Amino acid sequence: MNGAEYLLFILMLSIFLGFELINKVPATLHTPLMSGANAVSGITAVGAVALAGTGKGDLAQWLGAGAVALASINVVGGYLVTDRMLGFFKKREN
Amino acid sequence: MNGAEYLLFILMLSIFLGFELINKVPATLHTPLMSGANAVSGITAVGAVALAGTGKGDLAQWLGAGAVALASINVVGGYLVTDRMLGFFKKREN
Amino acid sequence: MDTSLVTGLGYVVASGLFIFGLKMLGSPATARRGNMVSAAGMLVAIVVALLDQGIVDYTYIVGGMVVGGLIGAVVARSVAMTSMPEMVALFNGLGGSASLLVGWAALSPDSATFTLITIVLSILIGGVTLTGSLIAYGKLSEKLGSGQIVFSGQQIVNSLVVLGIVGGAALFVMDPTNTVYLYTVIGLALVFGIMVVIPIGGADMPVVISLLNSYSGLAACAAGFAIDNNVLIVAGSLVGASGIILTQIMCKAMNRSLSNVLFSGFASVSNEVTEIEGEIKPISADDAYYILEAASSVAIVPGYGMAVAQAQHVVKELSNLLEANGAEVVFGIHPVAGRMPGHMNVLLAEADVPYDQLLEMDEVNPRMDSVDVAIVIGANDVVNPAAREVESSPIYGMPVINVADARTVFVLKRSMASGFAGIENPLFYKENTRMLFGDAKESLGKLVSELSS
Amino acid sequence: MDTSLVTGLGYVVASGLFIFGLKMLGSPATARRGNMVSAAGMLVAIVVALLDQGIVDYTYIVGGMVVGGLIGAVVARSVAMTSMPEMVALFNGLGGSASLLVGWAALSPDSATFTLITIVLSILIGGVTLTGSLIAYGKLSEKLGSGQIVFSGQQIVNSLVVLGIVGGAALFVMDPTNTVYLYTVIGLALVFGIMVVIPIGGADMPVVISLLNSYSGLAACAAGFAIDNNVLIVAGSLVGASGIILTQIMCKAMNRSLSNVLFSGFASVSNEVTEIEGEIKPISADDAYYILEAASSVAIVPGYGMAVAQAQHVVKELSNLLEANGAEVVFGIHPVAGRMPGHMNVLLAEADVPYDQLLEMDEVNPRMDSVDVAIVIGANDVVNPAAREVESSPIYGMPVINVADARTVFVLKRSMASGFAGIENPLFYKENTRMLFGDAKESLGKLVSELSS
Ligand SMILES: NC(=O)c1ccc[n+]([C@@H]2O[C@H](COP(=O)([O-])OP(=O)(O)OC[C@H]3O[C@@H](n4cnc5c(N)ncnc54)[C@H](OP(=O)(O)O)[C@@H]3O)[C@@H](O)[C@H]2O)c1
Ligand SMILES: NC(=O)c1ccc[n+]([C@@H]2O[C@H](COP(=O)([O-])OP(=O)(O)OC[C@H]3O[C@@H](n4cnc5c(N)ncnc54)[C@H](OP(=O)(O)O)[C@@H]3O)[C@@H](O)[C@H]2O)c1
Repeated sequence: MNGAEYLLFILMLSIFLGFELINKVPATLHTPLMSGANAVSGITAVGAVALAGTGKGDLAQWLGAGAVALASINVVGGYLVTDRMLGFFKKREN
Repeated sequence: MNGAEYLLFILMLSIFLGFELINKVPATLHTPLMSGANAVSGITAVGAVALAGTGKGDLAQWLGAGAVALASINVVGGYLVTDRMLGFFKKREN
Repeated sequence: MDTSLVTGLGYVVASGLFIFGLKMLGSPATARRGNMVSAAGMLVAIVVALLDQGIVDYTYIVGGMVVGGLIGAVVARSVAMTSMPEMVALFNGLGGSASLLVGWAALSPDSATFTLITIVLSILIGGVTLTGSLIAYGKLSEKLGSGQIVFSGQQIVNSLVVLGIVGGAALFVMDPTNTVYLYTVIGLALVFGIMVVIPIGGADMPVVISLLNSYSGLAACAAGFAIDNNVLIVAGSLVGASGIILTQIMCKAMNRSLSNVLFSGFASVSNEVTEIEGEIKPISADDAYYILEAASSVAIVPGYGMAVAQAQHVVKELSNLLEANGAEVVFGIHPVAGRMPGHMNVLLAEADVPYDQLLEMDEVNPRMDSVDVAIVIGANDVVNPAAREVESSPIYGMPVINVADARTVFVLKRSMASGFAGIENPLFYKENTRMLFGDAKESLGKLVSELSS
Repeated sequence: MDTSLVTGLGYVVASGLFIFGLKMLGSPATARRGNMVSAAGMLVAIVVALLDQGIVDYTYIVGGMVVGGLIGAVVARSVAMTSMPEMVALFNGLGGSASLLVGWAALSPDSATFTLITIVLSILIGGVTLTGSLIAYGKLSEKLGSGQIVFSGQQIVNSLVVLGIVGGAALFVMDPTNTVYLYTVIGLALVFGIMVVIPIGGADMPVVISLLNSYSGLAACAAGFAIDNNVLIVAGSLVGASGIILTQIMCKAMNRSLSNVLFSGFASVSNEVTEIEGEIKPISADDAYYILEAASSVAIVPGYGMAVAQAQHVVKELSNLLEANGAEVVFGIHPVAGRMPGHMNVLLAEADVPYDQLLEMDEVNPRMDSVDVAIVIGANDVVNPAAREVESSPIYGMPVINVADARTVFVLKRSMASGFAGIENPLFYKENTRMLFGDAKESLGKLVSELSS
């Protein structure tokens, strides 16, 4: 087997898993879910890092650096704001 | 990345997925779940087929053929008996 | 142990952390730790990526991270909870643009066809997500008009854009060295994102955002295929699934199909005349106070108006005073009350309402008939009994909170204006309904001062 | 499109079908179709494997399939529902042996170390699963004595076997061409499977089977790593997860830890004397009939004795007659009633009891106090109130069905003998309990003939 099929496998499994897990998130937490998902989508930073570090100084590297910056906003901002929101949720103390 | 890591990914995702899905099977269906899982474990037939078909007539081929036979018992027997059991489960007709 | 195995293991761990984090989001008690687990996964993934042997120059990387990280931190610290919808829209657009850039940067003259296809996909999806989210942001933050922008020939323009995208993408895959094709695809993707979102009304933006959120996940997946990276695929799929599920939930709760949201509006059906019997009975804060004082069971049902009036803190005060007065107080939260899913929960949580007091629609409805007073605060559509009673109503069939089952209903709003769906609300004319007109925060303030004196 | 891509896609589809099938097992209404979907996945996987270009000779394959398939079909058609536990045990052993053979056959002198490790794992796990399951089969089907076989020095022998396995495996990985190491590992794995299961009592076999079921999944996973095949990994993980979850459920429902099941038994704690107050009140079928006739709400709680007596069909007859007589009849099923999880459900479903009449413990307990007559049929431990009342009882804390809350309880069993856990049951001495002694099928037969005359 070559790489593409492994990737398809991983895609299929993650999609199934995503649906199972997200269907369990209660309505109360849908806003944090949305901003948390946003933070996770900053994973493109991982791809961008390799492209921004080639040291060639060419267009690809500049594009990569831009992607790193944009994805970092997403990651840092997304996790922080989600944390801030979730920090509000408290159980009634008895 | 080489093959082994893809396989680890697939392993991790399937284990998570398996837990999510099986936790949802109601107690009523635990016996069919057990025999159905048994049938699925006959998947080794897939591995055995390639080994039994090398045409070399050597030990490996005989072992493969034995594995095909054993796994086939599992597959055919497992799915049939599960089907028989599940066939019993009926909703009350009103 | 070769480095590639370490990289691989690191990515497996990171993906596992994302999955675990998501699992922990399943309950308010573990959600915050879940978010941290997910963040830890991101950290692992990025550290592993930084250790990649192919990297020779860290200046661009560090520069990008510092700039982006600072902006993100500042925005996250300062944004008001009531502006969450537009913030999510904006961040979403950034995620899309990052995928666009990664796809673009991953392009090399000797890429295989399969890789080229995934590159085009990540550029396309990323581009549409970028401009679509920016328009959504503009409409939500009211920087752009929130109306639907429709012009004649729109369909034709859109068809041409789609044709151009398909053609450009095909040519690009066949000849990736010709940058004209590439720029055409990028440009048209950006235009398409705008075209798709402008005809949709401002109030439908949450659905759009959620859909675009799902797209940004798919763009990350496509980028993962392009650069052969599993962790992008796993994380992207999780985001994709999340967006799709939230979109479905919203559509279901509004009793509309996704295509209805995207391609039309309520406009076409809202101008019918409904005969409503009964009369409007306004009430003063004074009189409302006497009734509330005697109530032993109160249900508070907030809606978009509570967010507009920023009334969440005074609502919490009211609930405290009622509880001190011996009443049992619960909050009934409709899944699409407000302007994004879960909007009300975040606002009330911010005002220190414990989450076990926030009941979902299905929990609060069965006990509504034992409630003495239901207080509707700036909610309209989500408590509209027409959804249950008037078969010809455009929202007929939409699940609502049945406040009319309570002994008395107070409705706090400024006027008789209709809500987001633009339809009349027979609730206001019911025998047991009293209208407490005025800004929600002010009206509540009066009740609070009467109760606490 | 190269063939390897087709193979890959085929395996993706097959895995998707397994997952979907498992998802559909989540509800009795879709479970049967789910099993077919899963079987379709197996078909796809096998067809894809058969199309593999490396295959030059189909005779061995076809031969193996025909022989195995026929045996499987005959067994599946003829096995009685009451013998399901032993059949699952037997099939499980076969699955293990198939993994053992695949691992062995996959061995080639030039295998990489990683591959060798996975080969050893699949041989080891497969071997232990094989003999362990066979012993479990023997104990369950009473072909072997079902007692615990313990001898002095057992620990020492076991330790030596484990040492031998670890050493043999290490030597084998270092020098795979030396068949002595290989045969040592195979032999010791088979011995170890026996040694592990013989000291466990016959009645604990369901836990053992479920654990071994999980192992057979892990063996398939290991084989998947050995021959680099994703579909084995996915399917194996699903099986592994299923076995582990069922094991956990059983242990929890028995209020015992897994290590307690595997390494000790109830024996050590069961010989304490409990003071039980009250006296035994036997009842005749005649008198029981009069009470039943007047009952308007009946709960039937079956246990292992119903399986032994093969009484499921006459139970169904009784329930029909009671319903015809105007009573409401429900079945209360404890998760570990009988000798495998879900055992009672299958037997009652076979006797045409609709599944919506089969209530789980948590559903039936809250309504037990409005039940006129609870009929306990060959159940003992799962209705033992000592689990709630007697803190010193070994089953204290185990969730049970609270039949004593019903107005009257009939207990149908042959004697005052204790159940599987070997402890006294205070239920039999309660004020509202009546013992209807005799074989369950016969006692029920008498009730049925009285009710129908
Ligand atoms: N949450 C989501 O995810 C989502 C997504 C898409 C669509 N939607 C839609 O949004 C709507 C949400 O329903 P909803 O009941 O929350 O809101 P709504 O139906 O839009 O009604 C909000 C009400 O609040 C009142 N209001 C506004 N400002 C106020 C203030 N300062 N003080 C007091 N009242 C004020 C308005 O009446 P006055 O002007 O008279 O004060 C208005 O009738 C639904 O139709 C839903 O389908 C929601
Ligand atoms: N289901 C599982 O997955 C599983 C797994 C592991 C362990 N277990 C254990 O198995 C036990 C199951 O409990 P249970 O209540 O179902 O069974 P039980 O406690 O084993 O009791 C069965 C009773 O049935 C009676 N009986 C046997 N043959 C009979 C016949 N022909 N007619 C009438 N009565 C008959 C026996 O009493 P007489 O001899 O007096 O007739 C016995 O007391 C639990 O202790 C559980 O922990 C179950």
